[in-house]
Amino acid sequence: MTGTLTDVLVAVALLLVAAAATAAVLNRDPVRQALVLSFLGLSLALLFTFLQAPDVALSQLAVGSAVTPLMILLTVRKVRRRPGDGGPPQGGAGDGRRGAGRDGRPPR
Amino acid sequence: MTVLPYLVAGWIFLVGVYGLVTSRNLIHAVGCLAVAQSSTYVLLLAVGYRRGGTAPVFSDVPPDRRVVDPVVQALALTDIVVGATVTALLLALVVQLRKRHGTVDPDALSDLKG
Amino acid sequence: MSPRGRLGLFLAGAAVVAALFTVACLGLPPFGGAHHPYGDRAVRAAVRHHTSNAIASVNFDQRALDTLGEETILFSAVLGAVVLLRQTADERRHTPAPAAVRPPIRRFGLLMLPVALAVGLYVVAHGQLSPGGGFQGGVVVATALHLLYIAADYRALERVRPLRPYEIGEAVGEAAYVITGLAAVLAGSAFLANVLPYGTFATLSSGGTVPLLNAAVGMEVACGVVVLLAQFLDQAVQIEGADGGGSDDDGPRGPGRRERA
Amino acid sequence: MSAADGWLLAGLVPLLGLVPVLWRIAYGEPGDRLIAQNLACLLAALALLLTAQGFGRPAYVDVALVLSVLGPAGTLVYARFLGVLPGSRLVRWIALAGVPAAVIPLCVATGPGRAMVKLLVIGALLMAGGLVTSAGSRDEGVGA
Repeated sequence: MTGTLTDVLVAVALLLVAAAATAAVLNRDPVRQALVLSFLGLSLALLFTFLQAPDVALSQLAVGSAVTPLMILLTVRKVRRRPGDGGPPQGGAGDGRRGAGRDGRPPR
Repeated sequence: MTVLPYLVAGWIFLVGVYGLVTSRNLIHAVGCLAVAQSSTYVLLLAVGYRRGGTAPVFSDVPPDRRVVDPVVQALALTDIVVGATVTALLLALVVQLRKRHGTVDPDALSDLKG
Repeated sequence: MSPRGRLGLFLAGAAVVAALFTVACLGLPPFGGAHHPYGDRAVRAAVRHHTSNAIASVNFDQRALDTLGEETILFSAVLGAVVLLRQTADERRHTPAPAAVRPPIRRFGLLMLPVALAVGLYVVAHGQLSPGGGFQGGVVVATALHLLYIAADYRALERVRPLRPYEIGEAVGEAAYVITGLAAVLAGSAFLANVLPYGTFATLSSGGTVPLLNAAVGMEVACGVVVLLAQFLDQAVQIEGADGGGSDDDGPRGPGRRERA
Repeated sequence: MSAADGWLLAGLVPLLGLVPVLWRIAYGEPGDRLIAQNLACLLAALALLLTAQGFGRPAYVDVALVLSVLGPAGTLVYARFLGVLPGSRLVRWIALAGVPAAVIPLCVATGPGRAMVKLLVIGALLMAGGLVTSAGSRDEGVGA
């Protein structure tokens, strides 16, 4: 029975990972994508734990749900700071208060 | 269940590449590459799984327990590190591109060249 | 190529890949099967070297040379990011305004900082025993330092994080790995061979050179990720482009930080 | 059904709870996404704790420990970048009720010792993180 239940856990985590990966690709705005990517990292960590790989889960948790999304957010902030990318001109220091989806594309 | 994990790995890879192909923003493309990379972790760990096995970490179980394959786990670990560094380097390149050409749209960039 | 043409090409390629991949998957050993010849041998080797975490044993003992390559990739990627994201001649630093942080969040961040550091160091130190290791713990340590950015603001982070020691720390970590490997050669064995006494199974000092290499990697990763995130934070928060807006009275001084030209 | 199966079944509950959370994170309003991200960390940590007991491996708890540290920190970083930190009753209730509901039985099952201390630390971190990140802020406001 424990084996069957582990299989169920693995299957649910697998479907969650597949759905999160699809959502990460379909969210075209990088800020939103960063949030979905951190969810993907989280669900991968769960899947890896169920596959009896806690070492890999730890490293996926640290990288996938913290470092990678943070780097993406910082890059977005840098890239959107200056006018000229189709977005509205933005003077002054960024205070992080601007909404997502100002990249010349409407938010989905 | 005997092939589901492999197929999910394939799906994640193809979805990631689809995002790369259709992306209009290089930052989004880097994110898609990270997605495509994660398919390799899933595939590696799926190959190494053994039903009824536990992690080959003997801090709290005796060493004669049935365990899963540690070699693929070590490979996946290396994979994740390399994936993270690739992401970092690519994002640095995106910042640099934005400085030089003022855009992060790959199509606009190829127009610049031609 | 037009977007439609590109998509068409992708769909055709993806269909072929999907078909071939599915066929290949059906030919793979079924998921969860019992036949793992390499795994069994690796576990036996790990137990022989008294390393209770077989994954750490594979990484730092059986495949230590590969991990050296991996660490070198990390090292050069951080170096590359530093070069790419350095302040260029036409950019200025500007001082970000101090952020207003609500008191509960400030207290939480300051309280969590030591806890997170301790968790990170714990994960590094027990790498050869329980799940974890130099890489995972190093990233947690590096992330923990950035709790200061949440609790206070970027200037507070900069005050406790002079970059030079971290840059040196990263190089020392990488060098320590190579030196441990060379020490094995001097001891009359092969490069990166496990020459130290293996110790008692499942204690902190077990595993021979595994804890040493693990600590070296932990140091390199922690320092490397701090340096890496610092470059991105610098670019995102402090460095203004030549055509950027921003206040003009700041100039290129930057509060109490050295210039990295 | 053995005790291990019970724990694994219990772990399945927060895991299934992640499905609607994914939907919110992918297609919600910016504030909603932040709440969903916060909620995802909490639910994942609970799933990790319960399944660690189900697999009979106290060592797996380390993953939940790292998550309980990184999760709230991540939420606060996103809040800094998006400029919103909406309050959420759901997160607060899960932190106040769901976490003890999982941690206390786990403590009883493990018995006194180092493993129990670790569980209590994780529980405290999860509750503190959940409370701080779900309190919302009057000045920044939900509508920001």
